[in-house]
Order: sequence, then C-alpha cells, then structure tokens
Amino acid sequence: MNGTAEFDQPVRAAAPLILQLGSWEGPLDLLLTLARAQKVDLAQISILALVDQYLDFIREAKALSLELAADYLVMAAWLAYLKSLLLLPKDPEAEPDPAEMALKLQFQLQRLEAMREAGQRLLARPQLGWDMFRRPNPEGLAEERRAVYECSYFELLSAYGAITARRNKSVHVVRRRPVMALDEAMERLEHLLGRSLDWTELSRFLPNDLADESYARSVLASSFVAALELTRQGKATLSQGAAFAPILVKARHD
Amino acid sequence: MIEGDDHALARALEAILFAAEVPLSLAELTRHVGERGDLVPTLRALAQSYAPRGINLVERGGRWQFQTAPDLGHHLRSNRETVKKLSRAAVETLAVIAYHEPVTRPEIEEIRGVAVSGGTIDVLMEAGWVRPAGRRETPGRPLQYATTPEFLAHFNLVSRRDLPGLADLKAAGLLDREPPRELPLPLGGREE
Amino acid sequence: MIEGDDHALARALEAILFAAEVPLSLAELTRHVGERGDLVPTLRALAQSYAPRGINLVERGGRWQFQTAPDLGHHLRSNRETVKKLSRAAVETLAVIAYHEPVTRPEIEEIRGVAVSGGTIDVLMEAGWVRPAGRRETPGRPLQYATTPEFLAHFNLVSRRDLPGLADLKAAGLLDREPPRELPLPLGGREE
Repeated sequence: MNGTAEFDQPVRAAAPLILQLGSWEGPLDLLLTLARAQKVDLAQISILALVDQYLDFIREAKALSLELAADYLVMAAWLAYLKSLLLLPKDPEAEPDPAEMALKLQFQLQRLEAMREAGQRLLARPQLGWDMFRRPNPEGLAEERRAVYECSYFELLSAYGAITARRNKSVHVVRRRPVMALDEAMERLEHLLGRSLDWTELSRFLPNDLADESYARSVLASSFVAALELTRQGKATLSQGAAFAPILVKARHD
Repeated sequence: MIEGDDHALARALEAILFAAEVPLSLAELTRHVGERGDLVPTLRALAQSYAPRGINLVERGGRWQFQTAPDLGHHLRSNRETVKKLSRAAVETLAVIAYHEPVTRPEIEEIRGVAVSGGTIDVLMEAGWVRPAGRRETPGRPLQYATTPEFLAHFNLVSRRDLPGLADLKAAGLLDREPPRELPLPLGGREE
Repeated sequence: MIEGDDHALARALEAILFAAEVPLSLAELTRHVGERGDLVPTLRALAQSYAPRGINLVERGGRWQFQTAPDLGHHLRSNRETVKKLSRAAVETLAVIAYHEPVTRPEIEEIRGVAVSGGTIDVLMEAGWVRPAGRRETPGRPLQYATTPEFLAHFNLVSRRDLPGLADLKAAGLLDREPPRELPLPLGGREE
C-alpha cells in the first residue's frame, strides 16, 4: 500500500517525532491528518488505507519507544478489529455491521473537518474590536423606576366602611352596658304577678338596686315589653289612667 | 449624503469620531486618516447631513464629536413601572379625602382615629390621586387636600357624587352591623 | 432620510441606540420610546439609511446597535487593540457549539474526538460568546451550551442562520448526531 510512503513524509520531515505526537489532539485528529494525506475528498476516502496508515504510525511510534497515550492504542485496537471485519467475507448477520462502523468513522472525520473549517471561517469574519467598533464610553440610558400604585374601588370603599364602622363601634363600646333580656323580664314579672292580686304599678316590680342607670333603662324597657307580652298571652291586664300616667298591671286568672 | 471622492474620507471620519473616546481635534483626525488636505469642509458637510438626525456631529472648541440631539434627552431615560400596593393607611386616608374633601390633615386624623404620617399623603400625591387644595381660612390656616381627576379616572367615576353613600355602603355589607349610637328610648316613665 | 411621522420615532431610536451601553432588544427600545407600534420597519429603514455611512446600524441576535463599518477597521485599530489568540481547541469548540447548539459537553467531545478541558468552555464563556442553556431532558440531565447575542455581534452575524456554510453543512447531514444511512461508503480496497 502506498499510503505508508505518503504518511512517512510529513511525520519524519518534522523534527522530533515526540513533538509531532503531542501536536495531535487525540486519535481522531491524527486520523484526519492521515486522511487528508490521501488527497481525496473525505467522502471518497479509503477507510482500509487509512486504517493501515494509522496502524503503521502506531507501530513506528512503538518501535521508537515513544510514550503513546492510551486512547491512541485503544483506537489502534479498534481499527485493527474493523480492518479484520472489512476483509472477511461479508456476513449479513455480523453485529455490528462493519460497513456501518466504517461509515460512522467516515462521518466523524467529515464532521470534525467541517467544524474545523467552520471555526476558521468564523475567525475570518469581521470581528468586533478589530474590524468593527462600538462607542467606547456611551453615556448609557438612565432608568427611572416609577411606582404605579394599585388600589381597587372595592378596597377604597371597604376602607371607608371600616373607618365608619370603627367610629361607631368605638362609641358603642364605651356605652356598652348590662341589659335585662326579654325572657328574663317575662319570667320575673310572671313570677311577681303570681304573688300580687291587685293593680300594681309596673315600676314597683322592678328591682330596687338599679344603681346603673343604663341597666335601669334596659330593665324598664324589657319589663314593659314583658308586660305587653303577658297581656297578649292572657296572663295579665294593663291599665293606664292618662298619657304618661303610671302603668298599672294585674294578673288575670280566668 | 456626501458624494464622490469625499465619500471615503467622510466615512472614515464618521467611524473615527464614533469610536473615539474623547472629542478629536483636526490634528488628531488627520493622524488617523493621513494627510488628506483640509478636513473642515468634509466635517461641515457631514455635520449638516446629521443635523436632522437623532445623532448630531458638533464642533466644540475646535474638537469634533458625535452626540445625541439636544431635544431628545427625555428619551434617554426610560420609565420602568413597578406596581405597588397601597398600604392600608394610604387606602383609608384616600377614602377619607374622597368622602370629605376638601379636608385638612387634623380632620383626616380625627375621622380615621389615628395619626396620619406625612409619607402617607405623599404616596397618594405620588400616585397622582390627591392634591393640595388651598388653605382653610381658620386659625393656623391648615392645608386642605382633595382628589384629582386622575383619581376619578382610576376608579372609573364621573364625579365624586358617584361615590356610594353610607346607606349604599351598608346595603353592600361594607359597614359593620352595629346599631347606630343614638337610638331614642321612648320608655321614659322614669326619666321624663 | 425617513420622512413624516416616522421621522420623530427614527430620531428617538437613533439617540437611544447611540447612548446605550449595550445592544438593545425591541422590548428595551419600546420601554424607552413608549408604545409606538412595531419598531422593526423604522429600524430597518434607519439601518438602510446608515448602510453607506462609516457608522452602521445593525441587528445582531435580535438586538440593535451602532457600530463602525467593517471595512474601516484599519483607521481605528491603533496600538491599543491587542488580539487575544484563541487556542485551536477553543476555536473548534466554539464552532461545534455554534453549529450544533444546544449541545452537551459529551456531544462536543464526541465530535472533536477528544475530551474537552474545563478551561476551554470557560474561556468561551468569559469572552461572553457561550452560555449554559438549560439541561437536556435525558438520563443524567446534562448541561447544554449555546451561543449568545454577543457572539453574533462579535462575528458580525445577524443571526445563527448567517453562520458561514450552515445550509451546506445541514444539507450534507453533518450537523446530525448520527451518520445518514444513505451516505455512500467507498470502502477502499474492498470495493475497488
């Protein structure tokens, strides 16, 4: 295979082989360099020739007792395996399919070369800070943070409602007083009426110890309503001589 | 745009002045473009071509520079709006002003039953909803506050008369259902 | 120059872009000029009016900026510019990310056939050209990398579609993860 001769040239030509080795970025890079030496489109590359060149290179490096990174040896083993598969009569059952393995290797080489070229084409483009320049010290744009306040109509109205309620409640709390409930007043009045047979002023049925004026008013009110209610129930009779005259009450037993 | 031979020179001058860190004198410009004769006519023509634009080329004390057109300063600030919720104190103060305007700060405090900090009214003025509305002609001449048209617009009101009355608020359940304070008690035997 | 109503908008955009510290997106421009409808037609017209000048208005990765025309670099490069050389590994890695983004580190390593040292991606991120772009939703959730608007701006690209040879590479299947099946395989000695 003439590949060996071709490959010998660039490697031997350069000064120390060890430096050459270090200049490759891994086995794929080395393979790409060897493939380029075939001077054909990568799509037309002879994979078998490429494998031979790679294996020759590794053999030479070993003969010179050069330290080879493990991945170079792994690639060599893999390529030797691929070569043996490719040379064997075609086995349709073979897994993996050697043709596909070779195809993948070819794809990887093409792809790496494409990315390498793309990188060079990028670098060849006009670049900021070399070809184009921006303003070095722009004034900048001031940003004013303006607060926008949010408040719904409902919040506004319920706030006013709350204020109004608070004012009313505060007045009410001050005047809060003990009251006599209607039930209590009825029970009490009915009980007292049972003991008395004559007309009696309603006010005389009220408790005597009404020091708290507001409680007195409550007792008076409840007792009056209790008297009305007992009358309605037919348990009492009410009488009043004139407007604002004392109210008289009497038990009714019929 | 400038035509002919001057075009290349004008382009170079534009780029140089744009990328310069400081305004440049004629000598400095010449150093960049090389000896090209008098640069002033080209600079003048360039300045004229920029005159209607938002960027102008100007000469100040013999140095040339690009700058933004002087009338566009307001565009160089942006307003980033941040939405803030009004504090409860602010909402209440706003409500009192709306219902009682024109109203003085002591009056607001009396109605709310709490002291009103100056910041609270400031916030309402910043929001554009409250404005000072003259002084009350009473001792101390206290400042009065009232709402603004923006206030009506924000709450979608045609006028302040659109604000619901106390009865409406009550019907809407916005008032506590405590009894009003002065309920006459016509039971007076004893008091009358 | 742009005529009529658009003139005021064009002037404002010129001034804003001139004063801006960084290239601005449409959203940022809108924040400065206020809601004025679609800004793109005005920006395009403005860019066209600057095309023959020494200063150009360009869109790079969806952001707009002024810069000097690319052919005038020789007037502007003084001794202050020092070119920072990218290593070959960094250039290749940048190309792999730009043409394959979003791409994970194992994918970069597979394409380059060699482990990517941490420093390589760091250098690209430090330059502001590459950014982490979320995780791939596959086992291990590997981090993905992509290019930035600053990358496009640096290499004078309007968008990724402008990457040199992108369409050809795509058509050749070289940006796929796997080799295309129908790719012909001239297996050297064996087939000849």
